[in-house]
Amino acid sequence: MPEAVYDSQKELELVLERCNEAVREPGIPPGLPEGFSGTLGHFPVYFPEEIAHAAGLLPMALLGGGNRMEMKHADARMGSFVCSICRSTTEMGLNGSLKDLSGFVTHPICDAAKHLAGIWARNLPDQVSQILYLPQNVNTPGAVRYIAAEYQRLRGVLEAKTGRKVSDEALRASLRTYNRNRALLREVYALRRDAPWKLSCTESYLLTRARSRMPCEEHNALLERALAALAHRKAPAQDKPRVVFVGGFCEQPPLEMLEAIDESCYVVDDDLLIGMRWLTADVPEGGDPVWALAESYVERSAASPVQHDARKSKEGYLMEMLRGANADAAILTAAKFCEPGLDDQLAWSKHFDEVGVPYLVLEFEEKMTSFEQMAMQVETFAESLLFALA
Amino acid sequence: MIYVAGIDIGSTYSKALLLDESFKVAGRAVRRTGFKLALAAESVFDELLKDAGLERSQVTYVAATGYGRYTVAYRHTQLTELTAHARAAVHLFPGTRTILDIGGQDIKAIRVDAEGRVKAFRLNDKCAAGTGAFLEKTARYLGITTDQIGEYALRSKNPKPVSSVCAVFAESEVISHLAGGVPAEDIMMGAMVALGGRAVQLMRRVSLEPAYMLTGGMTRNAAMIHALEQNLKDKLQVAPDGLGQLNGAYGAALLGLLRVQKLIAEGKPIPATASQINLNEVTAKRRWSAIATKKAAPPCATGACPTPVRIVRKPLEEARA
Amino acid sequence: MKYTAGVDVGSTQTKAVILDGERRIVGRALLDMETSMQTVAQDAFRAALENAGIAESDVAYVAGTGYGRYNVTFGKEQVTEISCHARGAVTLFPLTRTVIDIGGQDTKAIRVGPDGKVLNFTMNDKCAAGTGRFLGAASFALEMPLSKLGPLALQATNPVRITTTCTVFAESEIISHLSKGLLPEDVLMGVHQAITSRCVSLARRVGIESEVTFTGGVSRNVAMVHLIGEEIGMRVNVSEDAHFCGALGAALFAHDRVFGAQPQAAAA
Amino acid sequence: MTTATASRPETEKSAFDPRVEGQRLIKEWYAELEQANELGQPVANVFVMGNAVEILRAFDFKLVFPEINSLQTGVRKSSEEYIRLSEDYGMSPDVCSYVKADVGLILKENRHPVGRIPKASLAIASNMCSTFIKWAEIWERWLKTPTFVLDLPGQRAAGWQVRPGDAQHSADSRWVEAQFAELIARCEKITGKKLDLDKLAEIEDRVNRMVGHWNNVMMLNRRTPAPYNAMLDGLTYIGIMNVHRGTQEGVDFMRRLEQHLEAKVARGEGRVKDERFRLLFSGTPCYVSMRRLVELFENWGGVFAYSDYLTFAAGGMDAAELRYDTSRPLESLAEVTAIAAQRGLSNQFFAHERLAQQIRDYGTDGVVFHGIKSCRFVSSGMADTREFISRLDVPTLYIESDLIDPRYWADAQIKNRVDAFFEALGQRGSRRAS
Ligand SMILES: Nc1ncnc2c1ncn2[C@@H]1O[C@H](COP(=O)(O)OP(=O)(O)O)[C@@H](O)[C@H]1O
Ligand SMILES: Nc1ncnc2c1ncn2[C@@H]1O[C@H](COP(=O)(O)OP(=O)(O)O)[C@@H](O)[C@H]1O
Ligand code: SF4
Ligand code: SF4
Ligand code: SF4
Repeated sequence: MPEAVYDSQKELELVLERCNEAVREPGIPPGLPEGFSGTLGHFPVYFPEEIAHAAGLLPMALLGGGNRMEMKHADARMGSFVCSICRSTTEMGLNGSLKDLSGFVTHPICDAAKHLAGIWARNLPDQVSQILYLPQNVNTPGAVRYIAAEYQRLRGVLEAKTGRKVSDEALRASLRTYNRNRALLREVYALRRDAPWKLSCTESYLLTRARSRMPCEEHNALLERALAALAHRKAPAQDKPRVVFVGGFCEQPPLEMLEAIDESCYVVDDDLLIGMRWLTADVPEGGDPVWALAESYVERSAASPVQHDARKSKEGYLMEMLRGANADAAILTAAKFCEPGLDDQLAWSKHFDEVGVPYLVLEFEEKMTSFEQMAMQVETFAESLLFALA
Repeated sequence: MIYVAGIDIGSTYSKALLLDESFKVAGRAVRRTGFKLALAAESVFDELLKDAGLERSQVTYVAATGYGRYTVAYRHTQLTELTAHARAAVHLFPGTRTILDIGGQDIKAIRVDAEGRVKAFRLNDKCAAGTGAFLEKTARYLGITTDQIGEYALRSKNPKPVSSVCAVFAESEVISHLAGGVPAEDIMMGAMVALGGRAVQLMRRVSLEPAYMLTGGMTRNAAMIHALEQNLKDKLQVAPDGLGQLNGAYGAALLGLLRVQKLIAEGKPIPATASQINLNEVTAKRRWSAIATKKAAPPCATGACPTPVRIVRKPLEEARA
Repeated sequence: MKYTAGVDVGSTQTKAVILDGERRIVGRALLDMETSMQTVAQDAFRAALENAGIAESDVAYVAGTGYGRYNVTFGKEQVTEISCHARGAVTLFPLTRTVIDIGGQDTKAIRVGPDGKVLNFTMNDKCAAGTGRFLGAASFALEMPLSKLGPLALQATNPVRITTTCTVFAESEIISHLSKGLLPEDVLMGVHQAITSRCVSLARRVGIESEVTFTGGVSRNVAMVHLIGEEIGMRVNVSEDAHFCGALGAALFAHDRVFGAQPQAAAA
Repeated sequence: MTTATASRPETEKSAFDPRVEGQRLIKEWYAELEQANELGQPVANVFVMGNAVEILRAFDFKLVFPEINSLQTGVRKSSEEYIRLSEDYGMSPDVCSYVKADVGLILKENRHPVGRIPKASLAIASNMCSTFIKWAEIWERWLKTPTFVLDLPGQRAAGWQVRPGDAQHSADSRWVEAQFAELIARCEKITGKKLDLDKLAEIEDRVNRMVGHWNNVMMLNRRTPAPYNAMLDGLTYIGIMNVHRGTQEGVDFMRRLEQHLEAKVARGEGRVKDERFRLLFSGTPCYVSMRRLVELFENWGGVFAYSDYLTFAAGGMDAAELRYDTSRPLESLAEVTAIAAQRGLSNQFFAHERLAQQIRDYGTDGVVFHGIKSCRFVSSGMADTREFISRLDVPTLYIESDLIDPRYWADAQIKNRVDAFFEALGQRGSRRAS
């Protein structure tokens, strides 16, 4: 039997199509994958998916309703000054598209998100609705112990929900699966840094986001296929500035916005879906798995405007991102009404003024539908970086 | 002789300007954009050629800018109005560091460096409360035309602040001021002071480095310049010869001319126009955002809205009790 | 002296209603807004008197309502339009539980109890998006009278999605759609849908209960009546006096003053 | 109904005016602050919710409450100037206006309408409001103020309220205690003093007494007519509860306040002449237009008998069971802090139940929700809570403005809503009247 010719371009398209299909519908994916007895929704930024995974609950990152969803109920339940992701998540709770979740977990990244859990509990009393108190003070000794206890509690809650014990063995297996995922995602980002013309920010975003709608095992397989195909991708390098994108840590910028940026710039690093890449190195697979997860949270984790950590100043980690990715400039975004995002956006821009890094400030909303003005701004920014005018 | 045109298709006005190889302005044209952008682009070019007394074939290079830059079929290149405004501003007044551009639908504040490169910029958000439309609406209510706004407001002795954040509500504020006997010019000036405040705030966001320059259609409004200068407590440069509104077109032409000189110096040919290389066709590139998935209408969980039933359309008579 | 009157000084139009001793409407007047609210209130009142064929001295009590209610200087009392629209709607349709009032500059949703008392209400704030003014912009852009907008919109087959929510920019968005060759009815339907979704989302804030009565100037627009009904999934009551509903409510309150409170009247 | 006792001497009444006395105390406190830097006293920035004031007082820190500074710019009608300064600097219009007023203050080199605000050598930010942390980060980055983030876990889930002494409470207390240990070490380093446990116990004892009086003061407003306006007068009281928590002046004030109000109740004297409606105010007031707001309600005979603001603005330090065990000052401090964080509106799991209880306790005819544009801590669950309260057939009013940003106060619109609300209440008739 003659072997089918391997068409890398086609293969990549297939993978991306699968990802796009998985993420375009904000509700629960149809049909539970084998081995899972329910779906556990979690709100950004970080959630220890391994625990849900080991408990046989499909972890599903709730990343907002996008710009195609019609808001019918949420506007009545939220003041007019709350960010879009909180509104659209409430909307999905009220319109029934998340009614089959087994549970909904937030963590105290900001007041709006914190209150979301209570709103959820009031309106959907059948679901496990919880706040996982990941600490804002990870610097005091004892933080690991405290987080480990919170994780244990979560483990107990999920066990009670599914009626199934979560063994250490099962947890370790989940750690292994997710460690593989972390490694693959690191490869994706390395490629973005080394050869951004091969993989656009939009594509990389879709690849990453797909994990929010499928078991980690399936996602690993997709990433492997994508990386293999990307190695063969032929794309010429264009004359575009190298930029870093920040501000997409919680509310998701619309795909159209990322595409508009890809048009004019190479995005060589970003904080999009940072929660899905929160742990920056492998979680030790030996020893107590819960402790290992908790310790990784404190010792080997990314940074975002919603986590206070005395070791990671907001300017500091952004400068590191820039250096690490060898970027010329940065696009500093924030979601409208996002207090943490807006505060840090200002801090970043002031720092860049001081050190002389060019930057572009953009404000977005997941529900925005018109991108002309934004595209114009990005174009101008790229022009200002490229035109070394006489 | 080399001629380079800059075409600025704005949301309200289309502007065109022609430069010859010695950087002298050889022609200009301004017209309302209307809603057929491509048509406006054609007409404004024709008017420009007429003004300069030239044929199309004599124009070597065209740089398009503005909101409708991609609709200019005969362009050789396009750039955004921010880049264009910045370049022209520094060309006209080398000391300029902060530019304020007030157009029909948005305000832009731009910080530039000594080479005329954009260093930072801010746009107002898409609310009419801070744009030229705000003034036009107020004026429309007071029964004066856009052209008269400036001289009219200059008569004001005691501007009456308009505090509404919404252009529509501002209108009813205007009504109640009028009802309260406030002279129309004071209201008009009050609206300008309000707009000026928002504009200067935007400039502060790019850090308000002097010297300042105003560009765009608002340069034709002397009262507005006055209001802005009062707020800034400093002078606001305006391009001479009524070129203020044409500043974007000027910048585009300037950048185009520099480009042509470079191409000639390097012995390279002038590239084809957009319509020649068919750039206006949507490129075959895949846009993941455009790929829609089927939209399932989820059932309502609150019970507050029963599954929508399509009601039979009833004429008003029947709908009555 | 058996007549009472209500004058509703709105942001765009002023309405006046005269009631006789049996609480029947005997006179109506509708005037466009002028620069002086006091004169327009006077004029509307006079026009309604004329319409009823009675003299000013026949009117025992005048109540003012609406955005400019304090300009009804000849009135003895001012009541907010929220209470008035609720009162008027319940009088027109006694089973009313939810009132949606869309006027020129504001949109309100009011929930009333079985006894006609106001239980809850919301209204738009600080932004005129989703009000009658949005339709005004459409009428300006299409150069078409307000009364024609609704019927035309109902002929749409392929409604356009209007993305601007700003009332001021609506005009240019409408124009740009038309310039792309889209059909006026499709664009108009998009405009109506945009308003509907904003209004209904406002109404959901108070909770929508059957029956729903639609009042205010925009209720004269058949497409809006249709769309709101469709969006909330129930039939919407509309009276031919819906535009006068606020003035009617005020007149009813005035009537209470003169002839004693009805069961649903204010205790105040 | 209580019969008025006319036996009280007139002097007693004029001797204590809570407003005058409260203002005096606040003024003195600001005056002390003004000198703190010159005198070389240690100064700490703290927030009203979750602040470990007892520890700081034991180290003789002078306390700056940036929230109160911002609030005061509002009360003194100069907030707009400060807010504008910070917006000119680049702050977004969409963030908390307290933060913006404070950034304005930094830009004005600490010149505040009430005097100069000293530079702090330590800042404590709890996670009770997430904005506290972002706010403290500004000082950290800009003024190089060392910051201590105190992480106080709140309620985890609906239907499961952590109670004193249960396993979760002990676990949380241990975590809080670990953080206190680090905080104490930091304070010792800054001040060069060791923590004096006896002094801490004394301070705690005074807090206990204040809380006791405070509870009684709140109880007194359950009487009809209500002796004070929970929002307008309550603001003064809560100010003292915060600024003077654990001082002798604080204890005295609260004691005298209780007596004063008791006397008022005994005389049958209410805050308004003719109390027609008793209301509950949910949220924080708009300080720039506070009097106007109260006037809009009191003109209709509406008095605020209670405000949930009185609970959360003191960090949840209200309920009778929250008392320090002064024989174990440190452990007890951690325990009370942990449980107070759970009560102080730290999340929405029980907000609606609590409100429903308060409606019953205070016999209110309706609830006024004040959504605050800049404060998502107070406002983001409010509309949903309102939905639930409405289902209990309690009339509600929802208005939106801001804490101190006058640009969001739309007088005509708010008046319209308030009038309509009372018209509706009038139609229903007051609970008491019927
Ligand atoms: N003669 C005039 N007098 C006063 N204002 C004018 C005049 N002409 C134009 N304007 C103002 O300029 C605005 C249009 O400016 P312009 O920069 O041409 O806009 P755009 O580039 O967005 O089309 C109008 O909204 C109007 O407010
Ligand atoms: N004949 C009509 N057909 C359709 N719509 C109308 C008609 N007349 C008025 N309207 C709409 O009603 C609005 C005015 O409503 P009204 O209730 O009088 O408002 P207000 O009380 O704020 O003045 C106008 O903005 C317009 O959109
Ligand atoms: S987008 Fe910002 S404000 Fe909204 S939930 Fe996320 S962190 Fe909170
Ligand atoms: S506030 Fe007024 S001007 Fe601004 S978006 Fe709304 S309608 Fe438009
Ligand atoms: S968000 Fe609210 S609670 Fe938090 S600091 Fe601001 S005003 Fe205070």
